[in-house]
Amino acid sequence: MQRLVDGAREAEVEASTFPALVTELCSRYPRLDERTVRKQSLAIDGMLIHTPMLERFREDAHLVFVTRIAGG
Amino acid sequence: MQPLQFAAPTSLAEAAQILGSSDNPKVLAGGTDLLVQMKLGLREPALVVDIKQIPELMQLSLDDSGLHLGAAVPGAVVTGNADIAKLFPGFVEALGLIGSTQVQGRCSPGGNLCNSSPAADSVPAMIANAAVCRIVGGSGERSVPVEEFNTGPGRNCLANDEILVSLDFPRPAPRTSDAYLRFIPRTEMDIAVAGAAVSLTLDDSGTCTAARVAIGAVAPTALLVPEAAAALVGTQLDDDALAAAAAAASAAASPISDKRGTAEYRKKVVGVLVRRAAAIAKARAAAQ
Amino acid sequence: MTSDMKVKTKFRHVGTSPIRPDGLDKVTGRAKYGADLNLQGQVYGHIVRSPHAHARIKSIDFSEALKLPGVLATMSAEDLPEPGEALIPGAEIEMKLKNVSPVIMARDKVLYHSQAVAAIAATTPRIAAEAAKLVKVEYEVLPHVLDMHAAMAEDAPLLHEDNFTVGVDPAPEKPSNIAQHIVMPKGDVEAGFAEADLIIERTVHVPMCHQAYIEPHACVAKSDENGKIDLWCTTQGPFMVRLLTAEITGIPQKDIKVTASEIGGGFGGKTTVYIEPVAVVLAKKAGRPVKIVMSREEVFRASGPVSDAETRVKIGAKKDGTLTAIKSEMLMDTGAYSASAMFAGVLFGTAPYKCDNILSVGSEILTNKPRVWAYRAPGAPQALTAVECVINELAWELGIDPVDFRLQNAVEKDDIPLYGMPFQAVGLKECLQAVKDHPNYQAKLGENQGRGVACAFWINAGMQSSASIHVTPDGGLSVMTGSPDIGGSRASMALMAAEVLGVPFETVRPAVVDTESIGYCDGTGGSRTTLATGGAVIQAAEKLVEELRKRAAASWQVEIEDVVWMDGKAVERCGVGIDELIEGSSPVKDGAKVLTLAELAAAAGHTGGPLTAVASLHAHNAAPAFAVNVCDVEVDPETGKVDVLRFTCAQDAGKAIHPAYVEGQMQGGAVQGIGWALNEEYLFDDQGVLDNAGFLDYRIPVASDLPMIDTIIIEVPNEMHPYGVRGVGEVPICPPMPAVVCAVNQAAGTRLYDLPMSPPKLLAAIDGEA
Amino acid sequence: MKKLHVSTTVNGQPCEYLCEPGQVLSDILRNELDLTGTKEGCTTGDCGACSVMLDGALVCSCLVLAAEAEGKDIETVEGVARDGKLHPVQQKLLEHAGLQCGVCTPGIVVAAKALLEKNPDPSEEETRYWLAGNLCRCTGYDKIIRAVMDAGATMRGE
Repeated sequence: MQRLVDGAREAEVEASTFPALVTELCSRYPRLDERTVRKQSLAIDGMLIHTPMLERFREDAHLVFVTRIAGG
Repeated sequence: MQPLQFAAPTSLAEAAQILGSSDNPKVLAGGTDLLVQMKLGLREPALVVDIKQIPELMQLSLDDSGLHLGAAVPGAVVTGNADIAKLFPGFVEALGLIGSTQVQGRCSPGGNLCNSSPAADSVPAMIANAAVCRIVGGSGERSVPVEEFNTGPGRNCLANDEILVSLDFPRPAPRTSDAYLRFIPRTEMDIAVAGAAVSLTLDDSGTCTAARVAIGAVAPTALLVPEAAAALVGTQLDDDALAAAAAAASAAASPISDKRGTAEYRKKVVGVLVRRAAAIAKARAAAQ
Repeated sequence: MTSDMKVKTKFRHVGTSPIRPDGLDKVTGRAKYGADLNLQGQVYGHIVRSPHAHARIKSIDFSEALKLPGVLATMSAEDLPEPGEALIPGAEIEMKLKNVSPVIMARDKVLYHSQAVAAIAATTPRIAAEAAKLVKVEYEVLPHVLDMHAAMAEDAPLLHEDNFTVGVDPAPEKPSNIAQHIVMPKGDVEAGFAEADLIIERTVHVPMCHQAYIEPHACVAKSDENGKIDLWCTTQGPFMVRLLTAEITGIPQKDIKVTASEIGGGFGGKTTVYIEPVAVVLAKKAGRPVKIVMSREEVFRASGPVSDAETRVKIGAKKDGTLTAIKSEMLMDTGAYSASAMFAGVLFGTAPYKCDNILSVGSEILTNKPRVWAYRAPGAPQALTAVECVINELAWELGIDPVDFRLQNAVEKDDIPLYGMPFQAVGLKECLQAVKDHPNYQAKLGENQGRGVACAFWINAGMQSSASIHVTPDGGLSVMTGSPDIGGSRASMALMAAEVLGVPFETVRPAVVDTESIGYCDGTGGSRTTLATGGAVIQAAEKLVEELRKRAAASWQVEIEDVVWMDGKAVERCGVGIDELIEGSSPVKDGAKVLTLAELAAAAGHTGGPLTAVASLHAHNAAPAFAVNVCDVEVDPETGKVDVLRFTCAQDAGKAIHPAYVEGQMQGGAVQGIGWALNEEYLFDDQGVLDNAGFLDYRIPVASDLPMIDTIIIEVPNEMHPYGVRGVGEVPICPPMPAVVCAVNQAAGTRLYDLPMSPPKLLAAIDGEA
Repeated sequence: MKKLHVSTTVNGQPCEYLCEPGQVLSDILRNELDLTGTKEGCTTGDCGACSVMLDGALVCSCLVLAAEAEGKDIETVEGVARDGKLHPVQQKLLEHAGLQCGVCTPGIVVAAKALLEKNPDPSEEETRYWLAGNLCRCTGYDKIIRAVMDAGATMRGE
């Protein structure tokens, strides 16, 4: 995913829901597509959300995309 | 596919006759090699002959002439016999190294020999102790020294209708003892990467007057190495003598590289084992 | 979303180690594992496997096989839907059906020796095996490639003509055997190395290995006249089996019921399917239940082994021991289809350390070997082994104690690892301190002996779980989940239910039920069961308590707020505060009404009907686990034989629900890691045929190889979990490999990083031949 | 294929079965006699999960032809607990959490019982070597060894 955002590691984004976050990121980084974003897990203030589709974010929330990892 | 037949004769004569009647028979003693080979499709006999109902095959006697060990006596019976362990500690240890406790309940010295694996643990120890095979077949009885029994990996001198009946160990001279060591990557459950058996006789001054050295898993069959024995006889079994025996054993080895070890590794390690086994045999003989 | 949860610290049941409820059946032989079910009218499936490592399938002719009396059905990839480019919906991670379906039955090409190409159902196992030999498969043999470096060469045989490396810019125009590539940078590694006083760089090779669970894969499938499928199998995830079987066979999930048998080990290896879809198709075609049991040889040759990896690690440090930069470049073998855990290796290999400058790069390589699959903390052991070996060398060179060196650089709360998510409270430093204080760390080493230390990290999973609780009329509790019990989880579930409900442990009967009897549960894997399924049990139990209070309130005609649940009873508050009552600071008022669980249960029919509670959740509260191992070995310098003398494991469990089984996870993982370090490896011949497909020569540790494995459970609670639980199952396999390697290298005076450290290799290194 | 008729004693009861000449005892125990406590982990004698007692000898039942058992006395894990009471080995395995997945457990129960009957006070090393043929992949053996030695102590009345 980092490759498709030209190496950016951090961004300030205004979005209160996950769909809005995806839309905002995809418009900011044209090479980024929705599927790539949705493939990631999302950590919201330390909680790792495997499927973040319905998540809402508070203001100043710290979000981290984490590659989905399989366990054993 | 030819359907498999099973027979459990109760006499040597019956066994020889049944074996002779099939063109693809296999003798079943403890089954710890044969049944594995059948499972993996490596052997597909037409007839399996269980020889454990034949009294001679299950007999064990220890007398002045030595040890007479029925070929199908389970390992656990031999290793549980303190008198045998006293006379042939190395052989008993070698037999005890074959497989797990469960395998010990079934495997036999005769089976270990007749499977004709170059890595069989008890075979170098039989050779070091100058054991002789008693063989009975349709055409009578014969004796073969253990070192001449196997002719290559998976091959031996038995004819289709012949059975190994017993292994006869001459009674060791006073101040004689033996030792067997093998190398495996784990502590149990592996096939020997290299093995070495040494039998030594000492005189009162501690000089070695007779020796037999045999090595396993480093040639197509277990080998008697007279050069290694020669390096020991006449010495006090000091470090130099042991090193010379080790070098002779390494030189006699002609191992292959396979999943269990490289040829170079086996050559090196078999020497180490001969040296260490000789030291143990020396200590045991000296303690008598 | 910030967690303001109060983590419970005082427990009555949690933290004790009672006898597991399923124990009696397991010590008496009554427990039914995968191969233990036989159905009336059952027939037997046998799979025909490829004799080639790479070949085009030109034709499959069943005519001779069908002539054999007793043969009832045949199958090949023709019987399965064409996978196309479809993704498997709802899979744990993104998976393409075309990378999964051919592992069940090869289509067009075989890509590894023993890949399934056809199957037979017959009335006896022997007839099925005979018939399988009569299936004529015509192959066009293709050149194969087994080694990762050879697979990356320009002229290497291509496994997939349509594989264009994912993750490189611009996208490649030519197909290759590199499935994926990833670059994860943080800071500036070159600047970091420039600051370093000492830089050490090593290449560490970890071999392909196998999970080596003792129970082979086994299943029985039944198809009825309406096409409903009943599938019994040994698996870590019955719902996963339902999903994959549906996707692979085209049968809808609603028509498939999966019942998980008792499971004889998995370690990640049973988080996918191999034989289940085959049994289903054969059962449909034969009109009879079909049983398939893989042989041990098939398990080794044709299930999913574990990636070999080659990792080049370069680490810089200042004289005072501060790490300045870490660079890790990993090649991970995925076998014939992309499925490796390369991402986890790249992301987590550096996780134990504070370091501002990290560059971690990975490539996933396709080779003509079996498609790899998960094994405890997939991807992490390979990466961590490489990093830890270099960390140890740095400590030695700098003259700093290896534990102190790690304490100096260990991550703690608020540090941000390469994967970006800041740590909450973690127990790495506590683990390091604990091993340092352990008597084993003070034990004197003799000649030819060495000591190795290693840290490890694993992220742990949450995911989806369901639980339901029913109350018997006399107050017994049955707790049902869909998580197979692979190592004592029934005991943990019962402990947590007993804790919430305040009843004796023995009152609770935990059960693992089929996919139609409980809501969706992700598999037992990812160290998630105690956390997530346990979380569902806690929630269901809390709901049940609410219901019980409601019933009591109704009986007494008071408000629910006036009823407190304590010690397994509803108690009338009579104005006393709930907390004061529960904590015991205020006594129950004289004359307060009391109803026991049994009394409430007996009256349930009059107060609203049966007492049940259900909870389903998607757990987002997983927290990572750290572990530290110390290993002492002795090396025989003349044979290269290694003896493990002492082994110490410390691990942060968050909260150990059932400490004995937490120790068991630590000890089992330690021994698996010891095996991987010393003797376990896949040995292929030059034709790609596995040369050691059995327990004789695939050498897992036996009892006599080992000392006792000493354990120290550290409990730094997971702040997001009501009981503080972290996952415990996976991280134990991460530190033992590097701990053993470093101990051996110290003992032998070698720098051998080509695992396993089997005696021939180690002796060659000792003798300076490596 | 013509089957062979075999008469044996299984867990103290007379028992007859029909087997093919090539069938192994573990197969008959599991699939004909429904004694599935005897497990098959390898069928080549390497894992010990199929351990049974055959005329008092500890063996892998996957390496015994069913036909060989004629006239013999077989004891399986199902016969270890007697009169509704667990054997000390079983009890101690439970108490020490000496099983995780449990699939190797029946073999360990049979093998450990045989050990303690032969050697009532085995050392840790003797216990480890006796059980070397019983592979366990879950526990790292620690708790199994402790349980077996503790069972020995119980049987000695300690």
